[in-house]
Amino acid sequence: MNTLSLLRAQARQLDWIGVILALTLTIVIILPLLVVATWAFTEVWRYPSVLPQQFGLRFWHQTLARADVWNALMLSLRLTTTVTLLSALICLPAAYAFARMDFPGRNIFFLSFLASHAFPKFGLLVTIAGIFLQLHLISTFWGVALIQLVGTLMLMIWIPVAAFQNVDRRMEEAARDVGAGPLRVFWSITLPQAAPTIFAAVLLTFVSTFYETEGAWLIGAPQISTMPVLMISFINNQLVVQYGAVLSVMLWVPSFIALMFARRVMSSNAFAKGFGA
Amino acid sequence: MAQLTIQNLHKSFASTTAVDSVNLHVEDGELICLLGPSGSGKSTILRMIGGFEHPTSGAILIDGEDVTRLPPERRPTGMMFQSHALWSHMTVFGNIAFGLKLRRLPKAEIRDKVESALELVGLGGYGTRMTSQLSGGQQQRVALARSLVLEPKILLLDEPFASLDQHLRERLREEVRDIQQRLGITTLFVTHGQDEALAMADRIAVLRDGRIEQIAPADVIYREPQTEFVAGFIGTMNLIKSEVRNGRFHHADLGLPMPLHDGEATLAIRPEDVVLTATRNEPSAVVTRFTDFGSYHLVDVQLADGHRIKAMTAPASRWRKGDRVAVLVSSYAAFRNQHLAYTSTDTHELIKETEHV
Amino acid sequence: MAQLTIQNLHKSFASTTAVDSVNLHVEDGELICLLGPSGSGKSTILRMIGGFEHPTSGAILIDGEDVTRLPPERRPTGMMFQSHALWSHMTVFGNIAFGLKLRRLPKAEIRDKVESALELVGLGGYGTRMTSQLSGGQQQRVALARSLVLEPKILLLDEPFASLDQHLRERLREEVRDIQQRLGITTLFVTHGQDEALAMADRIAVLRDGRIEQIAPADVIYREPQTEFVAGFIGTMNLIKSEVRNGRFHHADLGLPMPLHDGEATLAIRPEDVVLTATRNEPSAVVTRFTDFGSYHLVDVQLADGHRIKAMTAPASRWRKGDRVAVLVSSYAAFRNQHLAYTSTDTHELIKETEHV
Amino acid sequence: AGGPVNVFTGADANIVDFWNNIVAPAFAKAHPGESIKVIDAGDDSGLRAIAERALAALASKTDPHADLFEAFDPKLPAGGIKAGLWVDFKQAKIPLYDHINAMAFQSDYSLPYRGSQVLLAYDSTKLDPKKAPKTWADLTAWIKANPGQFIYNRPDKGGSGGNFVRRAIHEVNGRDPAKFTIDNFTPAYAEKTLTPAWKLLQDLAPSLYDKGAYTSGNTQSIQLLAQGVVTMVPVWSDQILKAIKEGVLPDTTGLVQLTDLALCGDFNRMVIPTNATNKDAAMKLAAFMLTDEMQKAVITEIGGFPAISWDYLPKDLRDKYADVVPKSIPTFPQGDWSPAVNDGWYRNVAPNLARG
Amino acid sequence: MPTGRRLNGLLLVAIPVLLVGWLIIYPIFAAIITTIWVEDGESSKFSIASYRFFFSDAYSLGNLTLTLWTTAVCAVLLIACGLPIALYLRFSRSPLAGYIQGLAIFPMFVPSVILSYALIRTIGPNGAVDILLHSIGLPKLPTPYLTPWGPVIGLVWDNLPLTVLMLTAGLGGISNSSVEAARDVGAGPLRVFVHIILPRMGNSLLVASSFAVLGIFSSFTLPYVLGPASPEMMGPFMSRTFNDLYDPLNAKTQAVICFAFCLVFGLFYVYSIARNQEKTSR
Ligand SMILES: Nc1ncnc2c1ncn2[C@@H]1O[C@H](COP(=O)(O)OP(=O)(O)OP(=O)(O)O)[C@@H](O)[C@H]1O
Ligand SMILES: Nc1ncnc2c1ncn2[C@@H]1O[C@H](COP(=O)(O)OP(=O)(O)OP(=O)(O)O)[C@@H](O)[C@H]1O
Ligand SMILES: [Mg+2]
Ligand SMILES: [Mg+2]
Repeated sequence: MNTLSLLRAQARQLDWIGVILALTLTIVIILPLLVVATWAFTEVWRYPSVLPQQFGLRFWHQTLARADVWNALMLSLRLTTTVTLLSALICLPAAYAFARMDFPGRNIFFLSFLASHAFPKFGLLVTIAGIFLQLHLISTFWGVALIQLVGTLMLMIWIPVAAFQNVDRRMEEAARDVGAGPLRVFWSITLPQAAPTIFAAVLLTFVSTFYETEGAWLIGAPQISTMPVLMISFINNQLVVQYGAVLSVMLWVPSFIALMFARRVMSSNAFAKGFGA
Repeated sequence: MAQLTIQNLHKSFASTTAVDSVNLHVEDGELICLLGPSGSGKSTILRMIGGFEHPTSGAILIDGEDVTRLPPERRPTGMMFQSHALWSHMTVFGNIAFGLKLRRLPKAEIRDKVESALELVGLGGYGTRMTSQLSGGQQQRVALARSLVLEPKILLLDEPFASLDQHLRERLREEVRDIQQRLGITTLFVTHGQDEALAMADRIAVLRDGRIEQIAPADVIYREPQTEFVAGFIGTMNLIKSEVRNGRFHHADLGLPMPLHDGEATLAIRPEDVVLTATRNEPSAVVTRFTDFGSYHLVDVQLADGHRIKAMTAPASRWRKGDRVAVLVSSYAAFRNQHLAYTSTDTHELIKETEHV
Repeated sequence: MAQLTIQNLHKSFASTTAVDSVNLHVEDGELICLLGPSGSGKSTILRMIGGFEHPTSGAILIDGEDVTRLPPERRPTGMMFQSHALWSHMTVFGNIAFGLKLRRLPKAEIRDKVESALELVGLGGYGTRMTSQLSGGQQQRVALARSLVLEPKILLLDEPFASLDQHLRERLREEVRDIQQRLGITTLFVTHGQDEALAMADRIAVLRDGRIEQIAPADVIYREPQTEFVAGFIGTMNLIKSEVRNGRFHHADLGLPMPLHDGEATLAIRPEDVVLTATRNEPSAVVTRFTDFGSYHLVDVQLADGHRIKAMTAPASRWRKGDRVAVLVSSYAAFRNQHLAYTSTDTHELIKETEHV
Repeated sequence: AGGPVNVFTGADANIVDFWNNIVAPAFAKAHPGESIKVIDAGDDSGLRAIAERALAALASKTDPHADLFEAFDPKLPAGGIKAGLWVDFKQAKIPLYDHINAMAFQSDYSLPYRGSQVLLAYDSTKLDPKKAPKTWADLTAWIKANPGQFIYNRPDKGGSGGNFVRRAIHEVNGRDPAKFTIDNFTPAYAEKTLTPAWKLLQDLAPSLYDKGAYTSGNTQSIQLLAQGVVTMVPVWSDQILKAIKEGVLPDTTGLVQLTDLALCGDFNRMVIPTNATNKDAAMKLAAFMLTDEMQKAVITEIGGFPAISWDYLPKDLRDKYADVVPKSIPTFPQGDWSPAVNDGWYRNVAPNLARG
Repeated sequence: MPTGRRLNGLLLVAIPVLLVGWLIIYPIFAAIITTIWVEDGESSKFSIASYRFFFSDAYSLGNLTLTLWTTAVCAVLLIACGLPIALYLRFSRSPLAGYIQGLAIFPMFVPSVILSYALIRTIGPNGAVDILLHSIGLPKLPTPYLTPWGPVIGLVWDNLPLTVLMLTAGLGGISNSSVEAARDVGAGPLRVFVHIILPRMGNSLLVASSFAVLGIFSSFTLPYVLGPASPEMMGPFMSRTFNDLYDPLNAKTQAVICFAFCLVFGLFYVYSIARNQEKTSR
């Protein structure tokens, strides 16, 4: 009886905040999503009806029937995975260097990544296009990959730097001591220790690359057409929101699975990390 | 299996000099204990040998080769850190196995080695735990196992047993000593347990403010401390400041013979060299405290001049606070200018002192 | 200034039971030492009292009031953590002053208190350092100062002196003891130093696998251990398993009288109760190891039947490996089913044993 | 021929479908060996990026990967014309070039091929079709009488609001579209002609939805109408018809055109980069769009307005669609006028919020 | 050795640095130069007229002010919403945490175009909120659609995942024991937060707000669709100047000015990282 009441007390205490947060978020986040989801299955929905006047799958048929949707989806996934991996490969060591090493120009270089997010693309288009044309990268997979890669640099460097700085140096020293070279220490100790943050960075990179359209369009058109580029053309100035809604909802399912997976990795790690040290 | 030579090592941090011209030569398979007060630079010396701090000046040689500028992973040293520095994202097994994996040992061999290391430190079956699920002492033992399992040429242990109970500590120090001797691992060992130092070390280096005060085998350090600091630091020592007059220490209760020319001097007597006998004389020394340590008793005695000294007595003895005692000394030494100036001949005959000169 | 009562406390982690139905009552101003092997649940008990772990079941009462569900900041407890848990973004001063600032003391008073706390732990002038610039022992002292400066009603110290040298440790334990007694702070104290426990504690609680084996004043624990575990754990104890036959312990060298009915029994003898004398008889006990601990010597003796026991001898004695000795016992006890079954009368007369029955 | 002609369009799905389903097969049939690939750029800024790219390609003499823009303003990117980026159709001797409706031209570098008009769409459950305003005066009176029931979108995006604004400009300048031509722009003239229009629109603002809010595009306007938030909005004819057909708007949606002077319409004009890899094919395609076959398709398939003057169109067609498609629609020149009108509106009309 | 290490550092950062330098920094400089070396007929000459125009034009300044206001409000709201969520996620062991984290991160998967439509349908006039209110007989709420609060709501919604992710990750570096020690000396949750958690989150807060600020400053879709026609945020303003007014000079000038503001903000993070590094590298 004692145990039970304790458990209940604990549950009550924890939930107060949790329940409030969960409710607020449910309303704030779910409501717009729900509206989108409903639209995806709606043919007619007019004010002031709470429910659509007419449900239907017409827009699903129309969307899914298009061959380019599936091609674009596969292409996008391939592209995004490539870019994310490449970005991790070149950025994480660089982030480590920024966090832990001293070299000439460090701060300036570090700041320079800001430029990729802070300057509007339109000012750069001509120059970038010029560079890519010369290299015959226009309208090729690797051209798009390259431009998107540049777009991920800031995320993949700025965020991990904070993570690396939080890693306890003594753990790295201990690994050096048992014979691990700097690279191995990075891979086996520093990276896993910084994992929750890095994971967040990778997730953000993946998603933002997936939904990136400007670079993909500028460099990719006409041969390389990614999912969001296709989507934009479905959605922009389109009378019917349903196409966009359908495409969104289509992407939510994999996103949601990825998210649940992410949550596992992140929380368990953060949990373990928070304990000792 | 390696000789370690430290030449003129010096390390300054922004605000402090942590290590100050340390010279040390450690022979193949020798075990040296670094003893010294908190903050005297012990960890810093180990960290420099391991390669984690860069000396401000000086050199470190292993088997005659200068390693001062080598990175840690290229030095044949294995270190156990004072802060344990366990990898919190790995299991206990993973922590111990990491170094072995780097050496590309076959899986089965790694498992065997890790398991026997865990058995050694009394953590058999804890392999799958995360390090955060261990108690403080268990973490320390994992750190110890991690440094031992690689059988490095030079082992650096920074307070390896600080959070262990006496029995475990005794068992482990014997185990470590065994391994160290069997494999001939040259070892530097930081400890605050003097027992540990006395029991394990081939030689003890006593540090003070970043300098080595004396380096010698345990019994020499205990019985022939070269400086007042060493005398006072190792074991318990009654130190009484006064002066020598006419070949005698000038003191009301302890006017012992001291063949030095006149001048200030410090008398040093071990508690076990103090013998108490009951007396009724007045004024006399008085027992002010009696502590039972099981295997012996420690008696605090206030001399007639107000000085307090400690005496060690057999478990059978029973003193009570306020008892009047006569103080006899069986052996003593004298220091002048911090350095040893005189030692009484090591006789077992009691040198009887009158309570009044 | 507060009584602490622990009722039926129990704590399980996923994989282990760390604390198992512990009952304890600590009086106003009492100092209790928790002693026990690594992993026996000492830290977990302190953490539950401090409010950092929720007991799986059981209650914690302070001055009769149930605090089991109170958050740490509303308990009148002050804890020093085994891991120090210093705040790395604050200076030494900031760490110690933080609790005082929360209490909105005037600035000048805070400074005075912090400074005297720093003086107390021998770190005067270290106030402006960052905690990462301290040695291990210095960090520990800051943690100690931080918990003392608030003068909590109940003080919980988790191995406060583990990384300190013996002298500092002795000085600090006296200081802590003084403060504790002057202010009447009820204190729970985890240590692995038995000396510490024996010297400081009003009572000692010996823990084993999350249970209290015995709780009693120091000398009782040492001289009248109620269980074989306590006997073996506190101090050094020679334990020899055999059986009682006709009122005698059945053993080649140590066939001591034992008025118990027949059956298995364990003989327990303290090293200081073993007296060695030289002999030429054969077969006899042989000295296998001789260790000089300065104030006493420890002699390992192998009995004729292969058993090894330890004997403590005076510093004047000199045994060598291989010496043949006769073994005499001045006092002993016997355990049966882990519990005390018999104690020899506490005489100082030696019970002489023939080497052969 | 090389590859397919890469046609970039930023238009709506109905136009994309038109190109894919009607134009492409017809073109392939008329010109065996040629083909079309339609690439949907989503919106104007998408086209804009490709045009920039083409300009860069021109500079570096590389392949722009673009052959024809379905509708684009050759003034973009800045300096494009000077650099010789766009094909000069006037020089190109396109067959039927001289049959094009004179009002449709804005530049020598673009080729009009279809037009559409702007109408007023309203909720006939709230406004009796018989009372629907037929003149500008009626309209403004109605707006003021029904505050919050009218909204038009910002003139720079989507155009239906922009043409409403241009109708206001016509209104204050004697309802004479001829007063504005592509060449007669001067800042002073603009100042003189536009300022009264700003006054007029400012005057309307407090009676608009939310006391002077403006939607960001045609679609948003239609959505507000669909949600019953407002009663009337200006819309593109083809778009509104499609919306009604798709059920976005109920059948009760009414349409009305002003009779004193219609709301402005506009033409879509193709451009071709001079450095296009398939320039020859693209030119063929451009010419093909002016053929009877295609002009007829513009009318029948997308409810558009032909670029070729009615006079040159087959008579049967003319007769058949006489009721649906007006004989002419007023237009407003682009060129330098566009920035002047758009920015002027942003600076003068938009900020005057009466909202508290 | 030090030179070797410095070279190593340079080597490690070389690829990304060269990439931005080549594909971002160089084009930016090219763009900046066109704003101060203005073409004037055949020749070009140095002129800062476009900057002078921007800073003397009330309309432009109004847009800049609105952008700064929106950015500030959004950043504050984001931290205010993100921190409690992150704190809850870090310290709670309740099963609700998974649900909450999932929700908080989900907006990441909703592109802003879709979001702006969804928001019009939700909080817009006669949107879902109005529908729900209407159906239970309550009056409609004034809608933020086409007011400055429209973009604020949209931007906060859109940037919440990033903020929560960054803050949660930052909180992961704070050990339980340091929190416990603070509670032990009597600090309640609020004090623990202010004195123990906040000072250690400097970097995470900065990086989270840096990204939020950058994203918001240059955002286009949400302010364009949800915001008022005037004043406009810099995103729509620049794009309008560029696309509709055929005025690349002024558009690029606006871009450079935005860039300068972002740069100032980024400097805080860079400074904090540099300082941190000095502290840990002894
Ligand atoms: N978070 C945890 N998860 C699982 N098991 C734990 C956890 N913390 C402690 N334990 C286990 O509980 C037992 C008691 O731990 P506790 O820390 O109380 O030991 P202790 O007596 O303080 O030991 P030490 O002297 O080594 O510090 C140990 O076996 C330990 O492994
Ligand atoms: N990173 C640092 N910055 C500044 N001073 C330091 C640093 N590390 C150590 N020190 C100082 O150097 C001196 C020696 O430190 P060291 O860690 O070697 O001591 P130690 O002998 O190991 O002490 P302990 O027994 O307490 O662990 C101390 O006074 C310490 O405060
Ligand atoms: Mg140390
Ligand atoms: Mg513990």
